[in-house]
Amino acid sequence: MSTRTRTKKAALSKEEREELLELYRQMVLIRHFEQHCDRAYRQDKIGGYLHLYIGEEALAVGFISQLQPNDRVLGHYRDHGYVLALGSDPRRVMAELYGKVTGLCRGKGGSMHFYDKAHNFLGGYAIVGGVIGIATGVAFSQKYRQSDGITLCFFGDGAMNAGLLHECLNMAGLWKLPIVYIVENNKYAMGTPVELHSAVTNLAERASVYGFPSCQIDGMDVLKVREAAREIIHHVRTRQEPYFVEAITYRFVGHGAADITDPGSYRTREEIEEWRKRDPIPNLQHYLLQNGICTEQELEAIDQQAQRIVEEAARYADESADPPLDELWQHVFAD
Amino acid sequence: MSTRTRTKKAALSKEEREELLELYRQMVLIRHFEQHCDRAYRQDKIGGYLHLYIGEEALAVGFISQLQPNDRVLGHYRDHGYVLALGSDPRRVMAELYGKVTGLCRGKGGSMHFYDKAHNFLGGYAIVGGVIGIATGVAFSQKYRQSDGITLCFFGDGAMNAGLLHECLNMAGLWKLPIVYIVENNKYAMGTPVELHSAVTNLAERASVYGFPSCQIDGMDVLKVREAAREIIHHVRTRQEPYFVEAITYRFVGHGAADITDPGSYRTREEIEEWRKRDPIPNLQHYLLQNGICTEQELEAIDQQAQRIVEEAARYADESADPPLDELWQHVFAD
Amino acid sequence: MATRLFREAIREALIEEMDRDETVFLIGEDIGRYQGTFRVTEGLFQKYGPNRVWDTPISEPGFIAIAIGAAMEGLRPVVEVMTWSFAFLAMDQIVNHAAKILYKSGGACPVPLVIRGPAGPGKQLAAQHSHSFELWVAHSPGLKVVLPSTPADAKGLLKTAIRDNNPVMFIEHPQLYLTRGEVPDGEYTIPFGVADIKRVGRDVSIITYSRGVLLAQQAAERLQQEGIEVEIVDLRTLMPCDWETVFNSVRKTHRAIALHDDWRYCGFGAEIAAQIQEQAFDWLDAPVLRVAGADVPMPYNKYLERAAYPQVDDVIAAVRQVLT
Amino acid sequence: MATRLFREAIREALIEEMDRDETVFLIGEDIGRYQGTFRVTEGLFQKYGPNRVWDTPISEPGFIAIAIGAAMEGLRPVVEVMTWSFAFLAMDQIVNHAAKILYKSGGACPVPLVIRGPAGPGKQLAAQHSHSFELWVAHSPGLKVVLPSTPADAKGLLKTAIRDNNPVMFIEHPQLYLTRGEVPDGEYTIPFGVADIKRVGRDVSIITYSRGVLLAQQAAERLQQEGIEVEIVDLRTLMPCDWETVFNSVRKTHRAIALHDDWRYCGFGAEIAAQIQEQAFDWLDAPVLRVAGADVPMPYNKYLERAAYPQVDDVIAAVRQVLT
Ligand SMILES: Cc1ncc(C[n+]2csc(CCOP(=O)(O)OP(=O)(O)O)c2C)c(N)n1
Ligand SMILES: Cc1ncc(C[n+]2csc(CCOP(=O)(O)OP(=O)(O)O)c2C)c(N)n1
Ligand SMILES: [Mg+2]
Ligand SMILES: [Mg+2]
Repeated sequence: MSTRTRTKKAALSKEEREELLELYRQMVLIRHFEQHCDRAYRQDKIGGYLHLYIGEEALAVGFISQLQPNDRVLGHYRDHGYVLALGSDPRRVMAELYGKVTGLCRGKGGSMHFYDKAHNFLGGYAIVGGVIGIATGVAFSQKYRQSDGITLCFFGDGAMNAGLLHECLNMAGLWKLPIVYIVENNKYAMGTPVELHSAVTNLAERASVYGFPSCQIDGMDVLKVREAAREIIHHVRTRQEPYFVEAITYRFVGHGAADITDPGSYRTREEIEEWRKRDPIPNLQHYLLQNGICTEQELEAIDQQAQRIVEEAARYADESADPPLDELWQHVFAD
Repeated sequence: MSTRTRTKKAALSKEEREELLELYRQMVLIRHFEQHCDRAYRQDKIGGYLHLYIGEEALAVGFISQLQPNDRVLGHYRDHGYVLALGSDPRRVMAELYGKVTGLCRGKGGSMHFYDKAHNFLGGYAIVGGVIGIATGVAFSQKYRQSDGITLCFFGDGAMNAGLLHECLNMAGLWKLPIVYIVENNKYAMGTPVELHSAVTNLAERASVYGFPSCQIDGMDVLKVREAAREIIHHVRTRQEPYFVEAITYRFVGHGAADITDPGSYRTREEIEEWRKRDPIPNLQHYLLQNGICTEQELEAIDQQAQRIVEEAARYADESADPPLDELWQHVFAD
Repeated sequence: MATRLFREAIREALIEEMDRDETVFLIGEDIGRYQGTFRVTEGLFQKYGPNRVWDTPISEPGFIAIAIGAAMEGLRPVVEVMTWSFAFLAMDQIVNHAAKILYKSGGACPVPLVIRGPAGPGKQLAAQHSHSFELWVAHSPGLKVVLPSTPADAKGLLKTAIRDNNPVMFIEHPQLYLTRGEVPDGEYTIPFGVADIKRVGRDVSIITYSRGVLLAQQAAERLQQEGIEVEIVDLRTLMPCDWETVFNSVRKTHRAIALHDDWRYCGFGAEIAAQIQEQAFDWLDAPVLRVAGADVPMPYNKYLERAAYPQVDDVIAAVRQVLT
Repeated sequence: MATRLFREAIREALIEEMDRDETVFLIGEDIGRYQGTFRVTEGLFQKYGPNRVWDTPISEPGFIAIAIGAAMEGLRPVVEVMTWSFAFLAMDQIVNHAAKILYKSGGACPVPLVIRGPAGPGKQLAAQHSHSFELWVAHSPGLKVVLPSTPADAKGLLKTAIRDNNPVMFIEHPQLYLTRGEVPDGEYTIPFGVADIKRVGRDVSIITYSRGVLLAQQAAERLQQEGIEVEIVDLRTLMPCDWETVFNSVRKTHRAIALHDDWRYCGFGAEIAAQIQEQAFDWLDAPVLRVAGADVPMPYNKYLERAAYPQVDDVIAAVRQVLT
């Protein structure tokens, strides 16, 4: 594993140590949160489509760890990891999934449509590619206002083939918008492998013809993601130009919780097992221990705390009320 | 001028000579045809939007000279040159512009919407980018049927920013469709110069990330266009893969016949004059004479014949009838 | 007669037409190797191979445009949209290209194209995935519009759609895929523009299609116990539409209800009401009522969702109202 | 009061709102350096510079999506579409994003966006450039829909649109740009959802908007000579729509005609007819008639084009019919 090679014992400052533990805390929280969602879906507490982030945690956590208050994040429908990494209240996130009025969107959005403005999350979008346009507009507003903020836009490899991507990369390059496009290349768009949906499978290369930099990174190693994110976000903020990142990652679970054909129909159990060896969580765990940054007990404590937070979130969601029926007619128009 | 350098007197066969004169014949015919359209527009004999091909003749003529019976051509709304080069009856073309029932489309399509199946023209499309999708489908059918045909798809630099282009280049590359995408880069999309609409102004480069070859050619020199077309079309036909061509060209007239702001509003008279020095017609004329391929008299005769054809076409269009009113309700649905 | 699931009947139609005509092919997202999200195309990739069943990238405008071009060359593409909500991306291809090419070519270029897939609410898919789609395409001359309510109709109408020389929008309801019904044995087709009286009654005409037919039947059974006889007119195709059968039904019952899941405002129920009052004004004893979706984006919460589109009680209430 | 061309009135509204609010900006194709295809934005690039007036590539889905994102951040984009026929390319952005974001965010994210531009026939632009567009957007909860008929209305309604916190579809008729009318001096706005009785009459109500109002006025003048008094209800906004004024007019005249350029089948006239017969059934002496566009793609030939959408004689004929 890549991180195994990093063995020089760095004398870490308190802050640095805390940052590392926070990365771990967030990834573990997301993992437990998603595992609970999977169970809740089978108990019909969660409906609709449910897309889990299991295996891809390092991406949201690594990138979002480098943001500042004026920055914004938008993503596609596989969006639980983004809001949790941004610090949304897990109880309100779970309540949204349960369709409760206490949810992030009062139970009207559901898994594919999170919003949490207070935490700079401007939406998960259920239409493949849709987020790319909106996020480019958010970055446009940052430029328009000459704010120091930048925008992170997360989407999947399947969205590489949406015409909207091409239109927006061109305008972002033309107008030098402060945005980082992050394609989570988890090798599949639903049941279709990248080789069958993309004429050129190097997605960073596909995005290299719009007049701004693009690169490929290892999305399974949160430390590498964080390092790359630090440089890239700094570049975008200071140079005021877009950046395209292809993050190589993998989802350990089916496309959606409803998909019972996976593994088998389009990928093998063996392939999944191979990738599980690169699971970002044990990966970081090993690094922290090997470098004496923390103890087994501390990690154990973090894990248990995450479980408690998720249980508490589930209880909160269970006990929350459904939106009153007259909510049906509210929020069609703003005053 | 590029062609001036070609001075070696090639001993031409009858066929070769005839081919060269035919290129000249077609370009001159298109030029006279378009000049008449411009006048007819001011006389209200032609309505709607009228986009002339003056200055770009070498492109349609050079490429189409290399086609075979199973090949197909589609283009955007600036489509007069394509059908004339394909051998459509100029009388029916003019009649369509006059909105007459004897027109290519019974007067229902007009300048932006030519069709002439008998001559392998599957349509001009008024929506920028629209032709790219339809043409890719036509090439798809050629592959589906394992015909030996290929498709030429002509569009403008403005269409480079249509998402549809990106989607179709990807599928064409993925499925190895026999199509040549030809962007007529005449430096402007209506009043917008390429530098203001394309983050990367080398359009061939923009199209280079879809797994098939792309190149730039001089679109003002019909001999160079013909040479390039011969190689490219042979490549596409034999290798069964797409090809992207950026042809550098220029329109000597306004975007549309209705545009009275040009020159002045977005380009200078001087710029137009500079480009007129590269006018493909005198350019070929000079080559033919300098190489003793034909005489002034022959060229003069060709010119007069072209004028006669256009006058005859205009007369035919004038004398043709408008479609009967009940045509309004015909062709909404096919039987 | 054998019974079939709605989605099996669709699959049968695809198989029969692909067998009889080499030019018929399927194209869409995850319809081949993955067998289709709603399993409609299960087994067809294995049966017909990659030249007849095309898995596409997520490029709706692109692959629908490709289907149009292929159709102009005489192929008969059957496009699957995973849901019609994604067809908004291809609206320019559908409305401004497929629907216009025959006309603007002066009749020279027919476009024998079928686009099929699910549209409608009921699975908590929320605002961006739950659209009904019939109105968008019915309001576009040059397109035919089909919304079957039973497996037998689905099969017979789809076979007609594939043989039709025009762009046909074939809209399936996700709540119908697992409904079962009798399907005639052997070869048959059902013509467009012929409504089907799914139930004969004297008191009120419910003019509807797709899921609305099942809803109307449930309502009719409950109302029958009170001696109210509901007539159910299943339009089956909205373009062409069999207005004569509608008018005749209303001339008999003197009362009409238009029923659909789609939004009420400017929905197809408005056209039904407008036509009935135009053509059967003097036979009407009461205004034509509309039972339709609430004019709101679809909410995720399941109770709000249920409240957002017609349920049996809504139909029953409307019948009582139109009778008083 | 000064008189203004329709397009000048629109320009005045843009200038006044850009002056009073830094967050208002214009974005579209060739609207800046090139001054706009219909010259509506003439001089504005010179006046406000490149950060307030954005020339875009030909990427309707892209720049409309960008406007939506900018609006979510509190800017007030005014998008120009060269014609609404090109908005089909951005249907997903308009219907499935702009219209849905407020609702699916539970009220958290308003989208204060205006999309404006010409829509309609009359310039021989043929099938792909001549669409009316109101129905597509009126059938989409979350969008407001405005179609002014006079310079004064255009200015007052556009100012309201720019200050509105929702996506507003502002649809201009190309045949109106060079019409002239009086425009009040100084600051004013016109509220949405308030119809304007453009002419008072007792015999028949013509319910219309946009170019239809001019057509109705010409018809009304000719009919007056025969003593027929036409009332003209200019809806001005279709969502929200001032139905009370419509019903009151019909309760007075007992006869109604719905008039628009858009296709008849499933056009807004169907909603007008449906609502009137629902709410004013007992006041109606005759069915509500529809005078609307022929259900065909727009032909290029000028005589066919004229025959494809309503002319004064069609309106007069309908009035006579509804009166007999
Ligand atoms: C325009 C559109 N087409 C199809 C779909 C259905 N769909 C939802 S997710 C998905 C696959 C997307 O894969 P990818 O972009 O790689 O993201 P991942 O799920 O792998 O994270 C598809 C086809 C959609 N939501 N939107
Ligand atoms: C989707 C769309 N948007 C806008 C237009 C209006 N329009 C017609 S031609 C044109 C410029 C196209 O320029 P280019 O593609 O370079 O072709 P050229 O006219 O230079 O040959 C524009 C913006 C259109 N027809 N379609
Ligand atoms: Mg993926
Ligand atoms: Mg150009």
